[in-house]
Amino acid sequence: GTNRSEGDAAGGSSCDTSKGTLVIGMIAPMSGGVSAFGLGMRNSADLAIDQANENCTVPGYRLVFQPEDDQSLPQIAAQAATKLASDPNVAAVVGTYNSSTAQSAAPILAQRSIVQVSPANTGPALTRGEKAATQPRRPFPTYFRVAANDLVQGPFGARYLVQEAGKKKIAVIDDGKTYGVGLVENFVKEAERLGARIVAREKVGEKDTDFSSTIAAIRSSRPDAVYYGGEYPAAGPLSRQLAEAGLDVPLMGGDGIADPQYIELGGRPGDFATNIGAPVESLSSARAFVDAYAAAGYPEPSSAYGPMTFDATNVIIGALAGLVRNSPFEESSRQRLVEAVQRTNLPGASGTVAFDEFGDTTNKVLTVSTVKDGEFEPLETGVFEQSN
Amino acid sequence: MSTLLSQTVNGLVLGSLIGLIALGYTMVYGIIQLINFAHGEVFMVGAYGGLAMSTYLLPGFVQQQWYFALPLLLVGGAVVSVAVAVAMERFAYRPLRDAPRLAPLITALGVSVALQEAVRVFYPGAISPLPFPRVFVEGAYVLPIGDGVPVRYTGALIIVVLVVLAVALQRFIDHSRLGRAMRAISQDRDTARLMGIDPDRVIVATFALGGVLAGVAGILYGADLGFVNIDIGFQTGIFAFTAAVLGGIGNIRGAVVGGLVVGLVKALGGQYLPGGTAYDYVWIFVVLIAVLVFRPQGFFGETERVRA
Amino acid sequence: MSFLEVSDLTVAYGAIQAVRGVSFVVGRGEIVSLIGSNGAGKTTILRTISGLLRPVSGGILLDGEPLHRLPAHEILARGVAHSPEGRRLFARMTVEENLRLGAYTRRDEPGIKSDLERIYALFPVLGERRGDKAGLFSGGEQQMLAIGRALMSRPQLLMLDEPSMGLSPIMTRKILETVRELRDSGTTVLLVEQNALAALSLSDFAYVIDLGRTTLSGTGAQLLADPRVRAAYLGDGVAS
Amino acid sequence: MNALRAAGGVLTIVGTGLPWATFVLNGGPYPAKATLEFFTEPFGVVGYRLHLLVFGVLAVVFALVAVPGRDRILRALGVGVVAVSVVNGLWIAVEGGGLGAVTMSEGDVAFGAPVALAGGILILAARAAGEPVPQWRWRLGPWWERLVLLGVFVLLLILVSALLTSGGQSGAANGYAGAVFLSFLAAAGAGIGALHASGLLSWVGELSERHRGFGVGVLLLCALALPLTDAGTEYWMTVAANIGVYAATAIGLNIVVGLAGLLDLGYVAFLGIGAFVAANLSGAAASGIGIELPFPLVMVISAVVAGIFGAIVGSPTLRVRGDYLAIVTLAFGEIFVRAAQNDIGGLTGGSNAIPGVPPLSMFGQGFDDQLVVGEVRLPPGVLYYVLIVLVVAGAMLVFANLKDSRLGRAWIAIREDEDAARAMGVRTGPIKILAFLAGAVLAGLAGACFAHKTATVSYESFRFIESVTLLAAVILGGMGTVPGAVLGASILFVLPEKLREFSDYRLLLFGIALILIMRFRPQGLVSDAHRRAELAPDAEPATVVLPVVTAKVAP
Amino acid sequence: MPERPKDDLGPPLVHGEPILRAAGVSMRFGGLTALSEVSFALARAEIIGLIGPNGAGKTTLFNCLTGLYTPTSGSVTLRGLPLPQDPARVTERGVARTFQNIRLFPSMTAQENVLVGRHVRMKQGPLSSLLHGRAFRRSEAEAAGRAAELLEFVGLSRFSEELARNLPYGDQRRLEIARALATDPAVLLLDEPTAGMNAQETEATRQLVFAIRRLGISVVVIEHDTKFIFGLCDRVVVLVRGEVLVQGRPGEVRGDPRVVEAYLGTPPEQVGGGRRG
Ligand SMILES: Nc1ncnc2c1ncn2[C@@H]1O[C@H](COP(=O)(O)OP(=O)(O)OP(=O)(O)O)[C@@H](O)[C@H]1O
Ligand SMILES: Nc1ncnc2c1ncn2[C@@H]1O[C@H](COP(=O)(O)OP(=O)(O)OP(=O)(O)O)[C@@H](O)[C@H]1O
Ligand SMILES: CC(C)C[C@H](N)C(=O)O
Ligand SMILES: [Mg+2]
Ligand SMILES: [Mg+2]
Repeated sequence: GTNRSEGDAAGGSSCDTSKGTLVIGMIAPMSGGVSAFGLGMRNSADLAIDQANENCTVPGYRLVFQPEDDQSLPQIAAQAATKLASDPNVAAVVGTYNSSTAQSAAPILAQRSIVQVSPANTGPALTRGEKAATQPRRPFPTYFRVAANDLVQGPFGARYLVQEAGKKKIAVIDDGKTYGVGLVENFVKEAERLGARIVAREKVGEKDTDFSSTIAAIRSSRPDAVYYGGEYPAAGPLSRQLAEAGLDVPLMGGDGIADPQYIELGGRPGDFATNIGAPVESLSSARAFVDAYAAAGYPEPSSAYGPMTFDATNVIIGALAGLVRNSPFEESSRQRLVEAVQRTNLPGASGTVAFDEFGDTTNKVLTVSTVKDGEFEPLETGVFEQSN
Repeated sequence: MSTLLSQTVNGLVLGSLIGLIALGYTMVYGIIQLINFAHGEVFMVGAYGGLAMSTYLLPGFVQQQWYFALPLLLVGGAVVSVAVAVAMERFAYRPLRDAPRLAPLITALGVSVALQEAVRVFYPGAISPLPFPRVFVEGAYVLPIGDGVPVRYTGALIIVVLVVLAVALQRFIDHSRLGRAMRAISQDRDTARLMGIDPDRVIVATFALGGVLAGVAGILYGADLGFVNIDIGFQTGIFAFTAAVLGGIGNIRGAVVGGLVVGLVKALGGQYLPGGTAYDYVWIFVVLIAVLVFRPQGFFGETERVRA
Repeated sequence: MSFLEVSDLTVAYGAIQAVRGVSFVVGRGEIVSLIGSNGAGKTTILRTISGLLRPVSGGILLDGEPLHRLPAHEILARGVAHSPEGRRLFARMTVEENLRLGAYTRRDEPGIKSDLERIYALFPVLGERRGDKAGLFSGGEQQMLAIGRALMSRPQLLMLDEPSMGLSPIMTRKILETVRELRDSGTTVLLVEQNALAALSLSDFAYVIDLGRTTLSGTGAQLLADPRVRAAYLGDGVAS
Repeated sequence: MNALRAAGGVLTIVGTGLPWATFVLNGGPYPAKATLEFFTEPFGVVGYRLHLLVFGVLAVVFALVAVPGRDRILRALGVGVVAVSVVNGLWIAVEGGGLGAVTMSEGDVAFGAPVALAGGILILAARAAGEPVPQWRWRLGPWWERLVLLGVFVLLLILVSALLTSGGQSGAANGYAGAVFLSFLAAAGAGIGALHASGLLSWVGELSERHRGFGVGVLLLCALALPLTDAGTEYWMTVAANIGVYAATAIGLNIVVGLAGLLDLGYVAFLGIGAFVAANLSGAAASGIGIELPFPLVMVISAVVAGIFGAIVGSPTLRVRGDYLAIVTLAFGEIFVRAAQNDIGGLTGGSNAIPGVPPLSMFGQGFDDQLVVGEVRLPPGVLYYVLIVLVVAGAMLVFANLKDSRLGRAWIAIREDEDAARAMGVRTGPIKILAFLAGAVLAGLAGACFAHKTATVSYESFRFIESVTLLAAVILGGMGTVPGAVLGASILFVLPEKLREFSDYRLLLFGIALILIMRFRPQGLVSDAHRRAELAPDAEPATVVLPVVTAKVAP
Repeated sequence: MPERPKDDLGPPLVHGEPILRAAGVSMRFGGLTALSEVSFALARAEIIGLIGPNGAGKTTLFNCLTGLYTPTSGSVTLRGLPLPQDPARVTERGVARTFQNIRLFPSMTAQENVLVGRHVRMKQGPLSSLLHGRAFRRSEAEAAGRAAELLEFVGLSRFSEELARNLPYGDQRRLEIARALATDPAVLLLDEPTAGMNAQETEATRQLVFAIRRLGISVVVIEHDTKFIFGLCDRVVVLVRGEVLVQGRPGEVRGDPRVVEAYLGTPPEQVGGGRRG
């Protein structure tokens, strides 16, 4: 560079960016305790956007990524959402991580017709309103998610554990957070319907690390499996401590524990996890993501929600690409972008992404994996059908 | 019966760990009347110090043998904790010696946040929990009572270490010259200076001692649970603070007893009190409030009115 | 050659100047008193000599060596002991622990032991109750302990700040007698007292401090005879 | 001595004329034309360079002309120059990949930063012994004085607005917002410092004391006028409304901690209680009660319920004192979080929180919608802002009135010496509980606003760290002072917003900021006349050292 | 200080019913008996001196008379009614005190300290404190007026806006007295009011106590300055080891050999002199 020229430094790409820049925002926790997920999400979205810029996916525009930290706090998320919403260049938002933060961000974005695609929220109410199971009603027309909600994943796990693995006396534990509690609730319903007995229900503190008293509490009921609603940072140690306390039964959890770190932290061979989408090995798109992520050299791992964040971002990019082919992007295009996203049909890293009338993913493909030889090995992939 | 016993064992182990940390709270409080919220972070940093040592320094064969690895890591963790505790005293608290009473409290909270975030940002991989090497005999001995009462070897080690260190500390404070200087400073800093005591040195020594205990606790914690996380300090720290107050803040015996009570209430309360494990924290704090209402100075706090 | 030499000492608390250019000297082996009304700055002077306060300006020489840049704990090591205003004992420690703290900088255990015995002989009540917490003692006993503690460092210069405050007449007398005995055995004493009559009759030399300045000086006897002193500090001319 | 300072000023001026960066940074040219050279564009001096230029010129002037308070003024200016040069220099160096960016690289030179920094250091290095802050005794006619006040407050409004918007809204399009803001903050801080050193600030303070009613009214008007400035965007209205919520809560806490001296580490629970009550009475689908009441009534109910809990939490103060009380309040805070997380009584939504609290609406105007008054289009959310400004104003009034009454004096007396207060006939028990009650009522009111503004009420918003931040706001602002809590809350909640760019490091910076602020201003930014003396170098040790139990010895 | 009496006429003895009466008051701390069977009565406008060796139990007796301690046995009655056990209520009933080691509110101004003393006599509810209505302003004005009077009375008017901690020691003691007087007491208990004062200041304090008595207030004074006590009091009570050794007029007490032995000893003038000069 030189100190005399004050010209534009937009470098690198040979794409036509004459129409300007479009911003894709993100709201996720990037500092504090769960930042591992937030940072993985940030990198994955960044990757998708870089790829789009390189491939000139959105003709005439340069895409810019704007991640905003929400510290997992609803009021901070609302602030971040407002900040993004008041910028006319913001086309869409990826996020959030927590359902509770989504609850405060979604209304603000909805008011400005800004599309929001979450890779991680699983709270059913976000797409189906408060009476999600009985009288679903979509609260936010702009809200979509690529993660399967708890109404899907919990029961899916229950079916495998009860019917395939033949466990009949199950202890359930959750971490008291939105995801864990919701997952366990729906797991329990389905498991009981299938004839299993829930012999103990316990909670662990969000920041607990020594679970021995929880384990002692369920030990006397002699369960033959433990279902855990929560994330791997607690689930790994929990699994190990179960064994150490002489309760050597398998632990099962949702996508929150389907991470290699789970095994590092104490997950035992024979533990199960459900995961959204087909296994990475069976999906070339998934492998492509993993490779591209590794090649990009981000300092943090992509985390459990990396592939879905990547997909969520690509949903937006794809819809934008279609939209700006005909007319330039203006604030008024936002409504049409919502419609475009609704029509998405994208072969993504987590499977085919499309949305139902509530904004939920139609991808009900789930996989059960088990820990074997130090990694998760897919056991069974299936499509979940609601059974009422 | 075996459940009751197992929960008691669990409570004692957890309580001993809390007690080790509570000792640091109590010593610092005793000497400068500061609730050093960052002390939990000193514990956390100790654990990461040990982890760094085993990851980057110790050759593999050393780690195989616990009787090599454990002492080395204990020393390593203690050194890191002491360094952090001393630096904290020197740069954050010392300039505030004569400031209004609440200022250092805010500083302590700032140090706590900053340390935790510093580890998260600068320690490779610390954004998620990291596995910690098992540097002591793994597994548990199962007492043949009823269904069996598992006692982790590391858990037993923690209890033993607490007892040994607490007794040693009490003797040190009661009988050594430095211990006497510590007590003198805690009562009247200016007059202590008139006795020829250098408060700076003694206060640093207090922080360092607290650091040793926290570092040891950090390593034992890692060895016991097999992983470390950046927020362990905060959570355990709050419990330790509770324990210190419960026992009578400023009092060594109190910290130990308080720690054990907190551990036992969590384990037994989660089992037998209404609400189960969902409310175990609540029970700890309810017990705390109840104890303080009936004994406002904690179990062993000093009651005597000091005459002027 | 004077033992302690304070020259042009100015000390301030924030914006308040408590001592404004005080000078005085104390000869070796003498009892020298500072008297003056409340807030005159006497306590401030003692606290500055012992290093608890930093002077704004002026100098303090002990045996020709400057003291005023040293921290308190090093000043003690130079042989200056201070029994502070209000006694300031370590209330939650025993008598013996308090005395041992007085000897904190010393490492000669046999010497410390024999000095303890010396103090106990001087104040038998301390010996009888050596295991009791100091905080529960009565005012007079506390005062003895405070003096004993100051003596434990084997000071060359002993500074006593209002040793008689709050003491019964009997106790006051006993303590002042002890001061004289100390002087006779070679210790230099700098005494601050409100009981001017007692202080002046005991002193070899005395200074009157007023509003942070030295206003009068002379031998104890001279000052006792001075009408200004008699009017202001001895309660002469007021009915009793 | 003064020659040195003048030289420093000159160096600073020279620095502003030199180029600052050898690079054009990746995100485009650094703002305020960091690469400008004086000879090519003499009037292009804007932004941080303008600030430096002004400081430099002033430094030269004050080095040559003796004015009262000169040493202190120069010190403030020096600090300002150093801070501004360091912020910008460091930023360019870090972004530009090293020291080369601010010195020499590939034949290009850019010595602006080092030269200005040297200037600043020179100004500071020549610091003479401190002198007292001069006191101005000017009296103008009462109307002139009011006019001056009006002018000062309008300037304040402009400054606040400029601070908020400085650097523009950070984001993808504007990579330098954080740095520009920090630089502006440093300049503004130094400017205020210099004004303070000149004694003018205290003079204005006296003016506002003399015309108290007028001053307060104008201040309120200025606060209400903020939406009309550049800061009148939806985003800043949201941030400001959130700040307002915390400010009102902090004022409540200030009663408990600042006046009565009762350390409360679980105070945010009262905000939470108010918010949960309001959420339950808002008609939100997820609420456990499901009735909808008019908002004014909801505010009253929230306040009352929070007040009742305040009295309950305060009741252990009858027996527990000092730091022991701190842990009791911490315990109550934790119990609240845990109970809310477990959906106690079906009232808190548990881990699902209570989402979908509807926005307020009055007279057909939704608080979330854009407000159009005649020609003026006000940003959405402005009504929340107005509501909260009024709530904060009300809280300030409550605080000030209580402080200036028999009750307030009793609180302060308890803070100073509880035993003596009792011996003077103050019934400390009920009065301490009253402090908790009053504080909790204010927090409950704020909570009702919070519920509607944030739309989701989750236990996660009311954790220990929030209590800590509130306490920090009170202490940082200045304990026991009316504007202190508001100022403290503003700083602690605006700073993280303006520093969003450093998202990874945000909490780290927050922690470090707390440490630094306490290091340099342990008595808080606004110091209470009463407590000023507490910093005397030889302050006596704290009175409550041991748990002194009122010796009611059992018979 | 208004109307300083020039006279030191023989003190009036008990007029009428005692206002404060201690009957058989004992106080034990664990194994230590600080007071045993202490009885005395205080008449209206009487000044009683309380002397005795260090640790005799004088301050403890004050604490029992102000509700700070509840006596282990025995009773204290104020105007014939039993004393409440809460210091605040005792003050409301008309007993005020000062402390042996000054207990002012250090960060409040002199005036505010006195206003706190006024607390019990002010009739502002929390609501009126909040609203600052007309009644509130009236009561504030009344209290401010009273505070100004009292500061004037003890001679501290010029320090009215000064923080208590910045006052010279002797003035702090006087401020404590003003604060106690603000509670409109019938009985004032002074614990070593002249400790640390020189002769001149002590004399001023003596005159102040006389002036207080002229307001109809009864006073009990603890002091080790015997000249002060014997020149001030109507009656002197000598406490030794928690028991009343002697009580009577100053002249009688001063001459009592038991008192000389236990407390007074030989006169101070006989302490030996200096060597220089
Ligand atoms: N910590 C302090 N802060 C501010 N001012 C102080 C402090 N200590 C003392 N002063 C002031 O300094 C002056 C001198 O006080 P000092 O205590 O030295 O007097 P003194 O001669 O010892 O009086 P006394 O006979 O009452 O003990 C007084 O005006 C006093 O108010
Ligand atoms: N709260 C307490 N706990 C235990 N002992 C106490 C307590 N208060 C006082 N004492 C003891 O009671 C005795 C009487 O103390 P008190 O303070 O009444 O003496 P005093 O007559 O006021 O003496 P002085 O003249 O020194 O002030 C002392 O021996 C003291 O140690
Ligand atoms: C953990 C994640 C899978 C889900 C997220 N916590 C939520 O609230 O929905
Ligand atoms: Mg003095
Ligand atoms: Mg006494």
